[in-house]
Amino acid sequence: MTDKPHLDREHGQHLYRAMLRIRRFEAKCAELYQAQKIRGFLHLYDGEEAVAVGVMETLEDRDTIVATYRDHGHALARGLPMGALMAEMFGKVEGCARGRGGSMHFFDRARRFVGGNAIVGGGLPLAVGVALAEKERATGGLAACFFGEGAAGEGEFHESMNLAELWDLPVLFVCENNLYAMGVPLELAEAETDISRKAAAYRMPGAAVDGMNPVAVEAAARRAVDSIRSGAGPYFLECRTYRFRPHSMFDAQLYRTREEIDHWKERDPIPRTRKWLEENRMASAEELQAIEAGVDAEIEDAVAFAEKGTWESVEDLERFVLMDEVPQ
Amino acid sequence: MTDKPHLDREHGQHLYRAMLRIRRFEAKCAELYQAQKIRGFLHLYDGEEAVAVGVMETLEDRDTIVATYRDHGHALARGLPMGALMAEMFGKVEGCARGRGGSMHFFDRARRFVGGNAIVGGGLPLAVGVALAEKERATGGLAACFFGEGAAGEGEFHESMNLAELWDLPVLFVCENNLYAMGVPLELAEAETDISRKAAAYRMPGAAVDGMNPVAVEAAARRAVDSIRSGAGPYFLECRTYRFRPHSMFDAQLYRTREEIDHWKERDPIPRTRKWLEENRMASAEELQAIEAGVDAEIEDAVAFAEKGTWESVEDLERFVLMDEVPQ
Amino acid sequence: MNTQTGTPGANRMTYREACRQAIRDALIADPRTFLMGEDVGLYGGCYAVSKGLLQEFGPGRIRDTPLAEAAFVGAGIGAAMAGMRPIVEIMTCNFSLLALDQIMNNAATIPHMSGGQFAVPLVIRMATGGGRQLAAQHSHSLEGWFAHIPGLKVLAPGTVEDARFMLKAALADPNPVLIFEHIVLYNAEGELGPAVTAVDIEKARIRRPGRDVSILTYGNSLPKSLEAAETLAGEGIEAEIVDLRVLRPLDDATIFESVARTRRCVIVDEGWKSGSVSAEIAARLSEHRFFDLDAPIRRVCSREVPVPYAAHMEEAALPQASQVVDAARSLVTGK
Amino acid sequence: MNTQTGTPGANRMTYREACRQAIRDALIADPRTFLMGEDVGLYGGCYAVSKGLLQEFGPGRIRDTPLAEAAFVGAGIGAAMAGMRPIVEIMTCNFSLLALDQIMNNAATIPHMSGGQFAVPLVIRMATGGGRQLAAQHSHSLEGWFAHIPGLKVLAPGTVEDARFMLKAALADPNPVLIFEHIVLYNAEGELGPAVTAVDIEKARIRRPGRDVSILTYGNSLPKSLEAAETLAGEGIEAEIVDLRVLRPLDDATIFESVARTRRCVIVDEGWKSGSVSAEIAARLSEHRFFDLDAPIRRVCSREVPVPYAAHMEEAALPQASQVVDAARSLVTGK
Ligand SMILES: Cc1ncc(C[n+]2csc(CCOP(=O)(O)OP(=O)(O)O)c2C)c(N)n1
Ligand SMILES: Cc1ncc(C[n+]2csc(CCOP(=O)(O)OP(=O)(O)O)c2C)c(N)n1
Ligand SMILES: [Mg+2]
Ligand SMILES: [Mg+2]
Repeated sequence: MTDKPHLDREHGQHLYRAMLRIRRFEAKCAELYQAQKIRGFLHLYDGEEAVAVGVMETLEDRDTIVATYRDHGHALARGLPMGALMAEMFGKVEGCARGRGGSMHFFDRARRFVGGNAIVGGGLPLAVGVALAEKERATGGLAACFFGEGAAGEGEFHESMNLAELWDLPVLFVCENNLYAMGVPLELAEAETDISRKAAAYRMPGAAVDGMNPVAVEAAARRAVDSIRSGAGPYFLECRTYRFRPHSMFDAQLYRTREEIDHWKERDPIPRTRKWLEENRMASAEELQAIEAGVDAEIEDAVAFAEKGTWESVEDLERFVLMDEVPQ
Repeated sequence: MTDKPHLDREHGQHLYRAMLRIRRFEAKCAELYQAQKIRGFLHLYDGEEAVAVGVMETLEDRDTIVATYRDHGHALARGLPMGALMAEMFGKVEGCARGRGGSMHFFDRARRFVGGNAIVGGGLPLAVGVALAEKERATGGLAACFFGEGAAGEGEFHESMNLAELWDLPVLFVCENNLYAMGVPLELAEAETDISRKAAAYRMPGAAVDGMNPVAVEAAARRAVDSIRSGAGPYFLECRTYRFRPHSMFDAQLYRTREEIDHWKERDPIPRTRKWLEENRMASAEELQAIEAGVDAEIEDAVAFAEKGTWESVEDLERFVLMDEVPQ
Repeated sequence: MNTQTGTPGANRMTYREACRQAIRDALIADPRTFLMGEDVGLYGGCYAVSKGLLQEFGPGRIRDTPLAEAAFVGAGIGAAMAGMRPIVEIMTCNFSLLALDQIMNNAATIPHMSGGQFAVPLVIRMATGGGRQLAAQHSHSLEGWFAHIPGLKVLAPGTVEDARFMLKAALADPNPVLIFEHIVLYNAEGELGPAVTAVDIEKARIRRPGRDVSILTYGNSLPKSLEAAETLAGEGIEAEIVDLRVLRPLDDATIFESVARTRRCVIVDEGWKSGSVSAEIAARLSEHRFFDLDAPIRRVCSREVPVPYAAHMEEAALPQASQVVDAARSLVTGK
Repeated sequence: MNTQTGTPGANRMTYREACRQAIRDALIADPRTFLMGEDVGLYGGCYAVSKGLLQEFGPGRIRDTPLAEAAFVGAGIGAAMAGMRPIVEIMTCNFSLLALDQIMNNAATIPHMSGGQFAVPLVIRMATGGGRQLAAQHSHSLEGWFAHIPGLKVLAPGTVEDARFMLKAALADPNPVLIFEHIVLYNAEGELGPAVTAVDIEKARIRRPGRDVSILTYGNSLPKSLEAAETLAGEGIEAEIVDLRVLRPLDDATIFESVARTRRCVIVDEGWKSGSVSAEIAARLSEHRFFDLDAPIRRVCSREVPVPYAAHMEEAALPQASQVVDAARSLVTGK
């Protein structure tokens, strides 16, 4: 964490807070899953927070985000209101998708968050299309597409990478390489395990970065975004990370060892960032406490908001199957 | 054509004859298409004969071939009887697929020819599966899969390449790079136009070879097949070639110039091989004449066979939709 | 080819030209519209539909894509979500299977799943059907199958007029609309009346009125059914030909009204019979108009086989006018 | 879990265990058989069906694949053509869209198109259905849709017994057979009688005889329909429950025979109504058994929406026992 020392207090604290929000929000989600307030599939982002937080720092309002089923971190980092996310998982109409999507499908038109997508690789072509639209309309916006290393196996990955580079589209491909696709370790899934090298096969510029370090991620993403905005076409950013929790709530984790998890936990970005803030006197004990208290309060509010939420009327079931108009 | 001078008479003549058979057979097909004896889509292999002929020389009976809709060359080089191919295109029950497949779908169980496949990229997964079966049963056989450079855009290409290399399967991927996918030139289709480099993205060994030279193709294919049979897994062979005729019978060729075609025709493997045989005194004028006469006679016989053929009974229309047993 | 569109006057053209003029109109009318697909540009379209358009509109509006159906269809969806009005051409419906994930899981799903935040105003055109001896992998009729998917609209122009004007209506629709153009119809010619400048993509159309039996059909089965109606008329049987043309959502009102009048119904559909559009229509009639029917429903569909190459076998696999005649006659005469 | 299979004795097990034991039997019985799919090995199967099998049979027989549905399904087809008897697992049918080209254009087509030279003796298993709040992209019921495709057989085990024995029959079949296992049924328990060692995958099964109305159904709608039959029995209405279980080819004989006796018919199907299996059955009845029916056919299907996440909305989207009761009652009582 010492490779980028020129970070100001405010920004350092901001990164810490952003990651902590995700971590604690998800701890609450897990609890609420046990309490059966949240149902369906729940994929937590524990351990990977530095990726979403670092990348999102470099994006602007005009940019569009395409995420996966593991989308809590991206949504929070993008600024979707926590209450709307929690309400979504409660299945309430106040949720960010009226309770129709649940954990895997957060959407927010205002924040250009075009979805948690639950088909592995399914979001990549969408990102290419969004980028095509941005380029054609010369908005200067880009599409940032998050996906796991497992998605690199899919044909849709290949086709999208080629199309984006071929047409020089403003897409930031962010591969969250957490080494496993459900229970399949990378080396059982890919003949070439160096994911970032795959970008080279499409002549796409790319880089790999320590995904456990928000500052490093941010710096790498900044380079990527600068390259894209300069008109150089897409960029492939591999973030090497790890998920601390099971794939979803149904996973006995037979495919990896406790030791491996513990080993990666030593690199947990949240305590490390905290320690670094402390050691470099970039945050006082009071400030850190205030951050934590703020996060906890926000979560409490989000839960209360979700609890207070209402159910969508069953009469609206068919609403939006066909749209009456294109929302502006 | 001078890089492989240690070729004996017999083999040199054989290669020439094999290519000539394809060329003249197809010239006849084009004629019969105009005469409406052959219908549907007809994709000719004109100019690319050295590829099928060179590769097929290196394959054995235990190997399996997966081809595309442009499959005449592969079928003839593999030894499918010419009459059965012509009858197939006439739609006769004596055809190699009972007249059900036509030009795009030659099949021959005895010769392990598992089809002209008309979905671009669609044959690659099949080849991977055949190779898996051969490997599991330790037959020593391999699967040779032919496809155009256009197929490299498809997700099925990507997935198949990865799977074959990941599982070390005996697949010979033969990419017939004729620079166009219908009317789309390679540089409008691929961000990386050096197709053979794509193999590297899967850590697959590969090579590119002059696909207008049967001897060079054979030599390269021999190296590939040796590597595969040694247990080193799949191999990717790019054959750089060109089709002299339109993509199919409906193609105004708006996408390329007469000059380009003429330029490539200077490298036509058939006259060049003939010249080389003559210059090196590897074939006498009489021998060459005999080859031509033999080819012409075979074609005449094939047409007669097809003409004489009978129509499948309409009552058999539903036969083989579901099979009663697995053919042995 | 008449490239004077804008105000369409009375003129004769092929279905192919109608498709092209429709695209051209759309490109002129809306800068957000572009055409994207395999060989739509340099080659001029596999079935020559887009010939000349690259020259007129340039490569930004007429985009040749790599062979990558999933990606370019998905890109069309993304572009539509982000404000464009793309026309994506899948060369033929046989290749649409490679894009089905994008079509079902994204295009058809995101508007509803996002709670109405995102629309997908996208048109996907594809060629469909058999009859040109292209064999099993190039002769599918999948329009009825796509009509199973909520969130899509599915159109099947069976006339030059519909080929000419459906696209405009489809592009004006905020939903993903699939248009299936029949390969055999591209060469068909038709006259466009001066008055027609639009078609209603909510409604089926009665192409020939009749009192004895309703023949419900679409696409290339429409001309076959019209031919059958001629033959039947010669025998004194007046068949009403209903061109469904919108396969999702089906226009129940027009269908039910016709059948209520004729009390007999033949459905002609080039899809494989089981689970085809013909099945859905028969089911709806048997649910909602059971007492209107005087006789069993008859279906003339493709035989349930991969379509063979040989001409006589292909003919036997696809629905033919003579079968329509037989089915209608036997319903009306009881034998 | 009882791993003593071979001679199955009377025992109680879950549908999940039944699926596992069926796979285990198959692996023991035939060295040409292997299981291939995403997470079938180390993870033990997304729905824990294959737990323990990797340890028992090793990675050659239990193959974890990359995320590459088209390639590994296609590889299964190729391996089957070359003499193996693969079981391919597509984790859920929602992802099968990515493999549809391989399934329709190759598996279903090659035997016919090759003139019978090649068979594709392949089994593809996939989880299907909604009811676990997995939302729109993970709740499709596509079995009826696949049943449109000639060249495939489509099975839908609705009982533990069928889950236990259908696989064996499917593997013995020379054709590509798709087995759809319902996600909600995996935890269902059932007793296996000692006498049962096989099931007939050609025939539907009457699960409860009755004289007043035929309820035709399959999969997870079977227990719902049985529940409905209980309620109806309390009202004096005897519903006959026909478990279709083979969706292609449909067992017309059993269906027609039941309807001929009861003269009334409700079809319960978790697929989206339009173009579902329910449509095909209704169509066949209206074609072939029109005069056997005393009342309109009723269909209880999924609503035509992408399935929403919220419990109450999902419940409203999927067919429920109470709707079956209402439909059957109104048919029988006329109100
Ligand atoms: C096309 C498709 N196949 C399979 C699945 C089931 N599935 C959900 S997540 C997952 C693993 C994905 O791994 P990765 O892309 O590395 O993302 P991670 O979960 O590690 O973030 C699988 C196999 C799916 N959702 N979509
Ligand atoms: C999946 C798919 N998409 C589109 C087509 C239509 N099509 C047939 S051949 C062809 C071009 C293929 O080019 P290439 O792979 O280079 O082979 P070549 O014809 O040059 O031998 C196209 C686009 C197809 N058959 N399959
Ligand atoms: Mg991962
Ligand atoms: Mg080519």
